[in-house]
Amino acid sequence: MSGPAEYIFYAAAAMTVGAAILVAILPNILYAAVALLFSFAGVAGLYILLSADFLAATQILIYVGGIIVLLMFAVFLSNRISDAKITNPTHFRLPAAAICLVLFGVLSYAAVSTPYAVKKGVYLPTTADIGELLMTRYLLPFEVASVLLLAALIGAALLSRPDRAAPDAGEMEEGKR
Amino acid sequence: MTLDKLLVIAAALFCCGLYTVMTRRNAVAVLMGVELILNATNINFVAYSFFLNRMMGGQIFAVFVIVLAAAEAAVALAIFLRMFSTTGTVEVDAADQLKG
Amino acid sequence: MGFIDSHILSFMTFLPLLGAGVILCVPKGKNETIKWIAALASFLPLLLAVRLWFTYDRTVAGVNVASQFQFVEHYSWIPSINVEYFVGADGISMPMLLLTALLSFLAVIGSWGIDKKIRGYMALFLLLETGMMGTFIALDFFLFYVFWEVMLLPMYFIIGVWGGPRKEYAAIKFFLYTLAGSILMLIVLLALYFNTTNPETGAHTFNLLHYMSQTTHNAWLKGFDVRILLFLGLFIGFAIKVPLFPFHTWLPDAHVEAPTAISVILAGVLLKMGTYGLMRISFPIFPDVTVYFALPMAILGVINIIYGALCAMAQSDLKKLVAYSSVSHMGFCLLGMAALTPLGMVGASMQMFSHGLITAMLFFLVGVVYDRAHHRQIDGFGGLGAVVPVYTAFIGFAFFASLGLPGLSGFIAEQLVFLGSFPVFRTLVVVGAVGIIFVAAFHLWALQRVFLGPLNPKYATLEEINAREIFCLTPLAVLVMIVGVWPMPILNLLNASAVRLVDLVKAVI
Amino acid sequence: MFLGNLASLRYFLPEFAVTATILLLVVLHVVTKSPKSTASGLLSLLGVGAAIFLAGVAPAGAGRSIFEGMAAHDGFAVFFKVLTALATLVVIFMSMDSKDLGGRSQAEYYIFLLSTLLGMFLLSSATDIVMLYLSLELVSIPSYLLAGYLKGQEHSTEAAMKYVVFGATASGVMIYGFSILFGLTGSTQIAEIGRSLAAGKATLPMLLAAVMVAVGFGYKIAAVPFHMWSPDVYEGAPTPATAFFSIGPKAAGFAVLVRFYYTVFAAADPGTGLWRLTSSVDWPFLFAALSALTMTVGNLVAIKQDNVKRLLAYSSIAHAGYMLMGFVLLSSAGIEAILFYLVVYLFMNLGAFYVVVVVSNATRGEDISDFTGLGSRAPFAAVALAIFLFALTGIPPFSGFIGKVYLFAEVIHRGVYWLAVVAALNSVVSLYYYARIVRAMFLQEPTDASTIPVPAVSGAMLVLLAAPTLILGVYWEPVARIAADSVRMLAF
Amino acid sequence: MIRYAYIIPFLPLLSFFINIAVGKRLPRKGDWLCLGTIAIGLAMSIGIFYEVFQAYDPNFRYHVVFPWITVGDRALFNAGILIDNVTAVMLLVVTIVSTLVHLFSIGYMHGDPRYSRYFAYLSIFSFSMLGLVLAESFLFIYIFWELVGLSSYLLIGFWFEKKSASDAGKKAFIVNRVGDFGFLIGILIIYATCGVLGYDQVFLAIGEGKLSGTLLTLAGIGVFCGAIGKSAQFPLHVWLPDAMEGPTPVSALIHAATMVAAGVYLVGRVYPMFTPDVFLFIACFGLITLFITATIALAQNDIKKVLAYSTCSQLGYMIMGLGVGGYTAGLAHLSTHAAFKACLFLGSGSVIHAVHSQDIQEMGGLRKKMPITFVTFLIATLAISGVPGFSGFYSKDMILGAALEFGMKSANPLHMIFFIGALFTAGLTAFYMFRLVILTFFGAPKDHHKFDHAHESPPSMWIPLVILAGLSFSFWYSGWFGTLIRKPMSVANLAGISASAKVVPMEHAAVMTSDASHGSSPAGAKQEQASSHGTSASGETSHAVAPAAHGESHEEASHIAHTAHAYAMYSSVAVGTLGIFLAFVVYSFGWINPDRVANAVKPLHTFLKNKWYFDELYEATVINGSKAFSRGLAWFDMHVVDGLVNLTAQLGVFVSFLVGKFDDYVVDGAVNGVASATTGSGSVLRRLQTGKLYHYVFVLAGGALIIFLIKAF
Repeated sequence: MSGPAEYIFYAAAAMTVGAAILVAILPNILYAAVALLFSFAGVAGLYILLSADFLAATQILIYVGGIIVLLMFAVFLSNRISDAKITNPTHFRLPAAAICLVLFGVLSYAAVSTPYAVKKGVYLPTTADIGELLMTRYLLPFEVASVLLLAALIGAALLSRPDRAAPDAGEMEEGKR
Repeated sequence: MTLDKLLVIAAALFCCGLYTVMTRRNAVAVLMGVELILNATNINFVAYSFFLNRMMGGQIFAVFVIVLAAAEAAVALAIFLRMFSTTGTVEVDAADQLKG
Repeated sequence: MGFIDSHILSFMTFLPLLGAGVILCVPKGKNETIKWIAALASFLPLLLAVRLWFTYDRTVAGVNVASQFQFVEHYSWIPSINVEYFVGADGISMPMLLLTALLSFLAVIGSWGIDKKIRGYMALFLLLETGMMGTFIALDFFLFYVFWEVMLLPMYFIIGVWGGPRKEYAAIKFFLYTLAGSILMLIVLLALYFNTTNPETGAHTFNLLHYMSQTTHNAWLKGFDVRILLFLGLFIGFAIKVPLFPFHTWLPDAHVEAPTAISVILAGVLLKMGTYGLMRISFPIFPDVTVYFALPMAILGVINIIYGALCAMAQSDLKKLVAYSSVSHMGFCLLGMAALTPLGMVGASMQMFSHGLITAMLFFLVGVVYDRAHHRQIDGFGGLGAVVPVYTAFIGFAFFASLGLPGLSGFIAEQLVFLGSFPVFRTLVVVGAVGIIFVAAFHLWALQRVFLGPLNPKYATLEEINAREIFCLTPLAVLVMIVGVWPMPILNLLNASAVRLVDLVKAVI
Repeated sequence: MFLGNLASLRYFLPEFAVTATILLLVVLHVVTKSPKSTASGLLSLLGVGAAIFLAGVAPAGAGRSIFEGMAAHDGFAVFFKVLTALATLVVIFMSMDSKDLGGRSQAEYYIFLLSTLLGMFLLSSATDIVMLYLSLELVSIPSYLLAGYLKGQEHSTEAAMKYVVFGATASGVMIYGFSILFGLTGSTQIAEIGRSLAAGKATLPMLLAAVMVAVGFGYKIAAVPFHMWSPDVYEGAPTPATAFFSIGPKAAGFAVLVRFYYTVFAAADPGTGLWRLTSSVDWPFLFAALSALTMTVGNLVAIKQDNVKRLLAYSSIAHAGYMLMGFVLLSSAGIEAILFYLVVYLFMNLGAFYVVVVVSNATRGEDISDFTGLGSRAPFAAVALAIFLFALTGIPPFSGFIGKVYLFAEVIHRGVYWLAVVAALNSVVSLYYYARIVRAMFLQEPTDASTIPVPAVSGAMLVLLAAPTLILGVYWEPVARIAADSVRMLAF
Repeated sequence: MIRYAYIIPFLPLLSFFINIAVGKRLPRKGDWLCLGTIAIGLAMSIGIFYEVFQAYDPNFRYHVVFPWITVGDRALFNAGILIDNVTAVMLLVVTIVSTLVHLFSIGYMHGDPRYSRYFAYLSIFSFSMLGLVLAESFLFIYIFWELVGLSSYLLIGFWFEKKSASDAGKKAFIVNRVGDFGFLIGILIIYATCGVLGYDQVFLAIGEGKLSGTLLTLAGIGVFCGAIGKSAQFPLHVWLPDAMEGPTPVSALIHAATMVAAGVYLVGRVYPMFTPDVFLFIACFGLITLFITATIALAQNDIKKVLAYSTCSQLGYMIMGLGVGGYTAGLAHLSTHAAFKACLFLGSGSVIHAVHSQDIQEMGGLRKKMPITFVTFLIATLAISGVPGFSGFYSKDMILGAALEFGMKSANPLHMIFFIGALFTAGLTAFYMFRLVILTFFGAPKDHHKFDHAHESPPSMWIPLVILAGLSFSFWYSGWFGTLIRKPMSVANLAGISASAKVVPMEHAAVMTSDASHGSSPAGAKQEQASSHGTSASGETSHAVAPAAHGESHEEASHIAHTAHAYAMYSSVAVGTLGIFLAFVVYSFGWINPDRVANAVKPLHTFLKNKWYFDELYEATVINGSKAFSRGLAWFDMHVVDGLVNLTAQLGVFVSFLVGKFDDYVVDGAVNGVASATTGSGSVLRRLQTGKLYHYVFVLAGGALIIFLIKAF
């Protein structure tokens, strides 16, 4: 493909990676969250370019609509408004960076050096197929996912519920010391 | 737009995610890193399924990854909040009572 | 009786275990009952041992011929890996069995005075006896290994719980040392298993007797360097138990800390396991390597003799002195075995037996004085001979037996070893014979510092040895004397097997 | 060749039993008010019991691929289902005894436990990377919650936090590896992937995938260097949960490890009971190194621990190292050894933890110092613990020894002597720290002589756990046979 | 009677056990039991000797064996008894002295707290000694050798509350062990080469050449080492004087008459196996001993010490006598010495008993107080000084003769030293013995207090004295002795030559005749025929053998021998009388003041007084040396040996981790070393577990990456 789509691709790619890098390095955690949002959006764009319409939609809905919001909430809840410093200086950079760079080198080298049996990608809506697959071939995972979500739900609820066991827990702490 | 370009993008995303996980102090930020990693994986899957003549398995996998990412995020954030309410912080290096 | 006869070895082995079980069921506070049960549970094997003595056919050799073993029991145990319950007795194990039965019983009697947690003590002790018996009767390597290891736990606990001031250190040191050794043995065991085949079934086998015929070995196992490695693996395992020179450092600690009865068992039986293992396993399976290493082993033996004697001379703790004397005496065993002559081999087995008796006496006696004076510092006593003549007589007897006085068993063993090994290693034996001077020296020196000379007023009212202790000592003393004067009964037990063993090893050269 | 969804249901009864119990627990949680009620515990006991029964009776036959190839129903899977279910059963008893969990609402706890169990069921039978990933997460996510279950306690929360981040990262890396595999083969069926990999030549990405997947599995079985989470989590989590982690997920992890690698990166030589590498990626050596590293690090660090839970955590790392030895040999005997070891490990390890629960109930602590003089304070428990510890050390006549023998035997049989020697030295080292506890219990005098009560149930459970530990040390033929059968059907 | 000889040793053994067990409860504490058993023994020995004397056959032997130890399928060691003339004589000597000492002890030890124990010990000694005499193989003589050592240990240390006593016992045993070590080596060599240990079998084997050359010499020297130890020869003579700490009867029995003579007996027993070199060796040691100890005896003031050193000296005579070829001479001196030395010791015992002192400076004039003791003591002294008519003269003279003959026959003039030394020492002997007598019995009492208490001993004590004194006359021995006790032919020289020659009693009428030929004894005529009988018995064959022995003809040999013995006789008589005269001059008439002499040669005197500083020498070198060595080894054991294992552990850690941290642990024990090393590495490792999450993730990522890179490249 060529022409505008190509540019769109580069734009999306740039947005994705650039935003991701910002997430990694921005000191202020709120900005990081926003950057993450852009990165996800970029990914969604890539999905569209890859004719994964359903996925793109899911990406927008769940990530942008759900997870980011969650993260925001978390940021606010986990930082007392009293102390305004939401900035989050990072540390332990150099070794981490080193590892990540090497890793990046390895991964991309592997990516470009490998001769994949590349076919011409065709643009067709995938939603129907996905739905059909989820009901037939991937039924079991689908069901299992439901159980998983149930457990996660209960867990989240349990943890965020103000615990009745706080006092005796505290006393337990005493007992430990 | 070719497969290897996409793979490189995914790799970049993956590494950013990993870097975030390793360098961030704030647990929430660390979680962001994890999300980045998952997205990198998804890009891989989608790209493969597009270029390797519409293998749907990849997209299915991506769907599940997104779902699980959501679940994981929910649980993780709940845990972070719990941590905040007990220790008053979500700094990961504040939580180092367990060691040795 | 028929049933018992057909399973006599199993009975000897597992009756103590049964006794331990019963003891655990005895209600609280019935210490006397416990003691009596223990005594019974260790006395029955002694009776059976006596029966063995009378029914054992001294004309056949055993060693590597399954049909010549006696009181054999042979059942499949774990078919999937061909582990068998295969036990039997021959001339190599017979004396050890008798010794174990006797010493165990006496040790129980000797432990009568213990009050602390008597239940656990007796139970563990009986478990220990099971382990020892089993080790001596096992003809299946796996079985042997299991019994071998079973001995560790009770030993660890008894030393650790009922031991002296540094008991914890001594216990764990003993445990780690021996475990390290036996793990090596385990590797060798498995290597043997996978590289030998049972001639009948063609499957892999743990049967020791099969290992002894080279035909069952595969090509890999026939390689000489491989055999050397495997031999060394086994040898270190056994050397730690003996204990041979570089690996002996656990012994003094363990002995000094262990309660009296356990020192008796430790020195009387456990040390013999090492040499027994060499005779039963290493030598017959790797005759070629044995011949190859004969000289180094003899050197080690001589080092043990001299080194142990000199260390003993330097000790200030009576028990440590006795412990080091064991190191010295076990050197004779190795020297005799390494000579690979019938005389030497017989001498080695003889030394195992007689040292068992003598050292048992010694430790009992040291225990006696420790119970009364609550210390063992040689220089802390003096002139006891005037206060406790009977005790002095006993310990004098034991000391002279230990320094190889003619007419007592130790002399026979030492002379056999010397006579058997001198033709092979002349210079070495001459060096080793210097040992008899040092041995005499440190024994008499200790004897004098403790019992002779002016009386140390602190012990003017020392209590004389009591009836129970005499009861423990007398059988040993009598045996020592009988064997020393007329050794043939014991020698007849050994003869056939020892000669066969030597022939077996010599056959390769 | 693949059974359809409906036809597969009849091979899925244990999973159903567990799922049903979960749902019932939810209901129960809604209806019952008092958190102290043991109803939920009993209910889950019932469910797991049923699951074990169903799994046990279900004829594994030659093994078949069910749910359109998502999962396998074969002896191997059944074995692990029974094993993990057994572990869960014991853990439930433990949880009902443990005072840690007292005063908290029980239902959620059991829900998490059972969902983990379900996850382990699926993990041990999954044959599709999608399924594999899902079930792995199904094992992980409830585990995070179990670890963080003691809400009030910093340790518990910290453990959960570390666990979740570490686990998420690890699984992220793993699925990245999956994606590469998918890219190379275009399939999500591991059998399919294996076949087409065997055809292809792309070594580098394959290696990459192998390593990245290893990260995910290694994290599950806590193999060095992916083990860092486990000591902290084990220490912070409530003791029953720790016990559970130390055997359940580990076992499932081994199941998936074996199934995945032996299917994807190796192919069975029919008849010989051996596998051969299908590519130039020599992962067995890689894992052999990991195994040596794992057991050594685990043992060495364990020496220095004073907290018994943490000590047992490191010891379980070491044991994972031992079991990995069986994994690298590419022989059915090796796998058999792993299975056998898992069985004995189940009993001795859970037993040890059970005593820890009993003691910490009374002493409110899990340090070795809290075990001082246990021999006189609670002789029964002390003796039991001694048995378990020596079994863990691998001393006859306890089952642990036999387990080790099987592993060593196969290692030596395959001629990997260096590994055998490393393992041998390690088990000597391990004696040292296990003996530290024993020493505290028997060789040292108690600081306070008050006797520690052992509830009847705990006592019974201890007996039930100690009995196999002793019996399997003396007669283990049946278990050996079961293990052998379970292996024989693996390759489908 | 001889068929029951094996009973003799077991009688005392029996009484030993009984006395040890129930001695205290027996009437008279069981002394009668021991005395009775040994007395029966004496009776039987007399019977045996009678039978032997009846036979009057130089080659008489009675030899029974039965297998003792069987290894494999062949009997290796026999037990049994061998009785020939020497044995018979020894039996007699031992039992006589032993019986008398028992008798004496009843009075001497009266009222001792451990009375019965004492008699038990005497019995065990008698048992061992008789066993030693009757033994028929190297193994058994070695066994009883050790046993007499034991009983000597017990008896010397009998009053063990005295530190000096227990020390002396220990010293005696250990010094003897040193000798036995050599003995053992000798036996080992013999067994290794011949494969047998019975005397006859061994000689046979040597004759067949199984053992010859240097090895044979070594074996001989080894066996002789045993004799050195037991018979208190230089350099192992140091234990004997200390042994005087024991009760005096014991000194008489063990350390004068019998046990110490066992060495001589041993040499006589195994005579045939010695090579000429060994003979020379033996002779030298004998000479050195007899001279040194005699000189020491000069300067002693303790009555028993003097006697002890004289014993050493006399033993030296015997050994030298055997060494120079005077077989008969040596054994004869053994027998005679047994009698008169026992008499001397018992006499000194009765003196000590009377005076409660051992210092001759405090005695004097006792002859009036205790006449019997005095007379007997004097007789014995005359005997030892070699005055004609007394037994000492007879035997010592043969030795001197043999020495001179040896010197004259041998090419090497230096060999005359044996004769000269011995002769000179004979003079010394006479001198110091009479010094003793004079200071004790003559002159005026020096310590009146002691003198007044002194009194004659009870009959149980003086009867033995009288008997022994009676036995100190030469007529008991002369004649038959020389006939019956004949030098056996040395198979050693023949080793290799045809075994047929060995039936022949070697060489020799020569020595035979010479032994008997000085007609100083009433039974001179008997010897003449005895000698001729001996000659004719071996006349022609001796020609055949002579060259093998030494290259000169029979007549020449006998001539030299004759002259030699004539000279020896005159000179010895002369020297003896000179010595006695000097003694009187110095100590009785006081013409010369001994103290002035002593001062004149002060260094020499102190040197002698301190016994040539032998004890100090050994103390400084051997004993401290070995103690220090053992201490050193103990240290070595504690530090180095453990350290080695430790080091390996260190290496193990080194390859695995950061060894630098663990050097602190290097020092102590192996297991501690390994343990501390491992635990150390553990503590290092656990520092990696920082508790910081990002470190964990870092390790994860890094680990994965490293693994990958390793495999990739």
